[in-house]
Amino acid sequence: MDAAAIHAALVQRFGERITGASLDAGSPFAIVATDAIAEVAAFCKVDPALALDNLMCLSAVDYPKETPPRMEVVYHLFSYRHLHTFALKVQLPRESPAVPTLEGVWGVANWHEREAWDLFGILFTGHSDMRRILLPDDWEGHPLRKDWQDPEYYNGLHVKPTPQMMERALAGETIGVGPFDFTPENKHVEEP
Amino acid sequence: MSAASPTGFVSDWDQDGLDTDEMVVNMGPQHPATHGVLRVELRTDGEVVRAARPHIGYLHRCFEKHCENVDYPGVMPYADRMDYCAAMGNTLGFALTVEKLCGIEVSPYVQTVRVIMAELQRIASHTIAVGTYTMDIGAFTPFLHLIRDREKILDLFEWTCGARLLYNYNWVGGVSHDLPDGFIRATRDFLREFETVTFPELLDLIIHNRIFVRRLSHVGVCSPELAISYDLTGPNLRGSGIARDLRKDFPYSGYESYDFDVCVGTGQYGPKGSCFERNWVRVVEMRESAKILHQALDRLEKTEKADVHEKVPKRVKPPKGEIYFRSEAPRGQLGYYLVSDGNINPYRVKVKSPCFTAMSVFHHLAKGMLIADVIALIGSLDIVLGEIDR
Amino acid sequence: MDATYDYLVWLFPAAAQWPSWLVTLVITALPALACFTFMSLGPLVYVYAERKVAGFMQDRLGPMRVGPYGLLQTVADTVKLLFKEAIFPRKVDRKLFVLAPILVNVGAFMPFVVIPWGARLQPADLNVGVFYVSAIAALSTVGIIMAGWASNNKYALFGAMRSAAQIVSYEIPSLLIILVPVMLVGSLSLLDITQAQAGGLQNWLLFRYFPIMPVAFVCFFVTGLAETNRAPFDIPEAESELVAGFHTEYSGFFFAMFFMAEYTEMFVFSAVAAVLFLGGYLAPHPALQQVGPVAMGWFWLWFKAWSLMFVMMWLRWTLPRSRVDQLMYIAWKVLLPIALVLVVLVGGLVLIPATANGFPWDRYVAWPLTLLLVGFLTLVMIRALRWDKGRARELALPAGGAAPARQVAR
Amino acid sequence: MKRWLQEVWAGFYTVLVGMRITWRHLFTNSVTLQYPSVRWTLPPKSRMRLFMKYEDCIGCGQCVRACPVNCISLKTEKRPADAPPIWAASGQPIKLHVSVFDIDMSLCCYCNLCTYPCPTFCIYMTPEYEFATGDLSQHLYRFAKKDAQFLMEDPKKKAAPAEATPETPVAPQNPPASPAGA
Repeated sequence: MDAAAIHAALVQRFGERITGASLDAGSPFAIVATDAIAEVAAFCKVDPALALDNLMCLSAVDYPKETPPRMEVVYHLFSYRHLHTFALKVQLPRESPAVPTLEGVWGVANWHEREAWDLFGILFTGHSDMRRILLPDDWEGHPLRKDWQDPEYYNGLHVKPTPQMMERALAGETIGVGPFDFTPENKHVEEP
Repeated sequence: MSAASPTGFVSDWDQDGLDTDEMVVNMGPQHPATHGVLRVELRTDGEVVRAARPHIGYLHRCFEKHCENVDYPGVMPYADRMDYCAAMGNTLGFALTVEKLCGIEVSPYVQTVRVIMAELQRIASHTIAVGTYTMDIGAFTPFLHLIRDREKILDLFEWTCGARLLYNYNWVGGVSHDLPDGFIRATRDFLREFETVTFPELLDLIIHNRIFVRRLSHVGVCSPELAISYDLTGPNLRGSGIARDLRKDFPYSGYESYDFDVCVGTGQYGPKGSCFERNWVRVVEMRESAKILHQALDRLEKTEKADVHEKVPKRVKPPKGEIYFRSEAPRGQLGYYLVSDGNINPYRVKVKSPCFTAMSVFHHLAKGMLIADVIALIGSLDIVLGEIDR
Repeated sequence: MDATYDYLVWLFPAAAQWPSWLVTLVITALPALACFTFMSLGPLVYVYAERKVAGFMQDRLGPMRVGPYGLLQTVADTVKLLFKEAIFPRKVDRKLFVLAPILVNVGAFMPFVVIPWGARLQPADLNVGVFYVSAIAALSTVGIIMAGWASNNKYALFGAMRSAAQIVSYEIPSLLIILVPVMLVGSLSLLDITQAQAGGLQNWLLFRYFPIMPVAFVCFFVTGLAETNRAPFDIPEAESELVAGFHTEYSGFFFAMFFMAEYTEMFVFSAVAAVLFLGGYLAPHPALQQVGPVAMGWFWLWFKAWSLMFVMMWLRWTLPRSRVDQLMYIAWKVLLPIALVLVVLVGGLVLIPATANGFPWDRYVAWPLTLLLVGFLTLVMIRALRWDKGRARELALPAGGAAPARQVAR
Repeated sequence: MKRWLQEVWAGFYTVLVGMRITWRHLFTNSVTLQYPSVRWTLPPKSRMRLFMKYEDCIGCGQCVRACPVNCISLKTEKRPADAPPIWAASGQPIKLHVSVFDIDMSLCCYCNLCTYPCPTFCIYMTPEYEFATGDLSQHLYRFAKKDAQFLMEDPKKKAAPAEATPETPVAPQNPPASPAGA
């Protein structure tokens, strides 16, 4: 079954809750309403014609400059029985994005969703273990969002070399870039 | 006393009144058998593991954030460092993704060179996987024999592109260096030595050894449904008996013209999907890669030499759009979801790493195991923490 | 003892007037001291030998850097270990922590009392020799458990529990198999067992009742492996699982003591196996027993013990580690039945008087047994060949075809 | 009973098979190398330490843009108009005076992306890998020299100038990395 047939099956089943689609050759996808995603996913997996029993990849993308500014969660599905692929997209507001979890449908979604929460701040309602997965547990903020600013310090450590450090390096001074903390003033005393 | 389990955050893992005889053991980040920086928190009752919770993220180097600030050729060195045991596999995947988005078609000569390099890297990566696995189970000698043979492959790589582990060899539209003359003969020598001495010795010394078999044959059995639902791919999936290989189903870079068979767990010593089967698939896959290499070398002699930098664009600027492309890396299906908005650095790159999903099934299989089996399970999933944490 | 006394008097004529307690002190203390130093220098050689054997088996050279061909490597290691700071982790039970390695060493060194190095070169000829060795070997288990508990580390605790289960459950088959040579010789003292095997190679216990005794020897060897935590049974200090098992928290001098105890225990076990089955200090041919004035008994015992240790090292670098429950399976379900069968068989054979009134009973009983066993072995060999052919198909190699000569590519 | 016997026999037989192999390996010669006394001969293309010929650098900054980890820092000024014209070995005239050209080898990821865009082939990787130091800042190599001998006449005008291919000196000498440099 190619992408168009799958899309037709979905629209025939869910009607207007499949809000959009783009079936060009690249990577065909259908846009699904946020609250219907759990139902659509279960249908995709259970329906014998589709049999999309494998969630290949769950990725979150941040589009601040698109109109309207939104955040998208893309589910790439694959069927081991029919060997065809299809993608579902969910569009969310950028402030407090929340999507129902698909952990029940595909087990792998558990870790993918934790990563999306960790790096993008997308909350998956109903998730059994919504914790950060990659970053330390006490890290504030979600780094992969486009409007992310690197913090100056993390637990007292320099996150980025300070501008004057770069300046002094270019000016020809040798700076101990070792792990120890950098003392700003220059201890080099001219001989009398 | 190593730190008790971290408290103070949403903890559904019911810690209420840890009854006295259970003990929380931290198989800590620097443990000899966790294949990298992985912390597994085991709740054990004596030797039996009641619940296991893996903690990853110690090796997170924000690959996806780097991709957004560096141009397309610059992403290659970062892609190399994701799965540092199979650098060729990563860069090949990313290069093919970008080429498909830009619509670049590479010459057959370069395609064959890429297949040769990918298959050599598959053998090298599997020697590490099988070697460290036997070392986890306690046999140190097979590991050193396999590492000795991996050195020969690394010499071939170093002779071609100058580096031994992280090559930055696959470029968008071509490869960085052409094969030196005499490379084909040297690879043939290596393959002959590998097939006649290394492979039979490995089978005799350890794979069919009764202690090794009994240690693994009924351990960590993963049913096909669980494997598919947790998106196990590559040798982990084929170990459970599902004969799915991307090089056969969705061939890329000329794989459709080589004949090799997909190695599947045969269940010769116990149920399919056990730790032994996953390891067995990797062992036999090495022989399949050798078969492909022979055919690729014959084909290389026939195709006329094309310039490897011919299709490499001056500045890589793919058109606006998105694409998801999967390639068969030694550890499983490595998927790249690339969103580009038309300028020189990618807008968003999401990597689906096979080891990340392989590790997600860990807590399912680890329930009720002995501690020695937990090590066997981690080894059989063949995880590389660089790829899990990206 | 009188020979040493005459020797002492010859050395110091004044010794004749010494009080009796001083004389016994000098006579017993000096050989014991000599024996102790000789035995404690042994591990230096065995560690070096093990690393060289491991190296050559893995196509590398082993230690080559310190001294010619790395000969001083273990000396350097020992010096380092002696001078390195012995760290005591904070919440460690200090007294037990220090006592554990001592106890393990006691368990390792005390069996030397009964091992006969020569006709009269034996510290003490106890008539309960063999049981004494087994009892003392069990003592080191207490030391290991103490080390595991005292170092207050979860991995050490696991290691200690495992090693307790392992050593205790291998004591039983080992004792049963020790009964076999004891029944044949009729005495427990190691000296009598050795002397009963006098008269050259064919009298060694290993070759009597041919099919039975080699099996007993192999089983005894396997139990010995388990008791000294070696080769496929090195579960207490399984590096890949328990970091370093019971001696995880030990460093410096205490770690050196554990290391020394392990290799000494290995030597003790090989020496006992040599005495029980391979005729202790007896040379393969009586002529070789005496070279000029010097009795070569000690050399032959050392040589046999050392070849057994080589086999242990050889096994260590070939085999993977078995799991705890498989280890117990082998102890209770495999070794114990075999040991019982052996004891019953040899017990029966011993009862039959070898040449009662001129009728060579044992020849008439031993032959059918041998035929039976040889038949079984050929049957299994055919099956093994079929196994070989089956596996050759996997490798697409001619069945039984040997791999061509190895040419190293570099 | 039959299964038990088979199990014991298979265990014993495979142990013997394994021992036969390790016995054979006792006598195969070793493949290792005693490093400090004997060294591998590296292939000429091996990518170890970066080296840059200051005389050929025209200060174009292509390598700075190509480097994914920004380990090259470059500072150039206009050459004063009255300064004598100088050329790089491969024929390009040098218009910018490169005052600072530092490569921080501790940041470099040895990916060789900087050597391709360089128009005068002045930056290339040498097979010299023994430059470990105690202090990380020693890895900051400064290639800008005060007393550089530039090429005074245009190499293209000379009769049949030799084709300037970058010869890779076996032991490249580069300016001392101590702070007193430049």
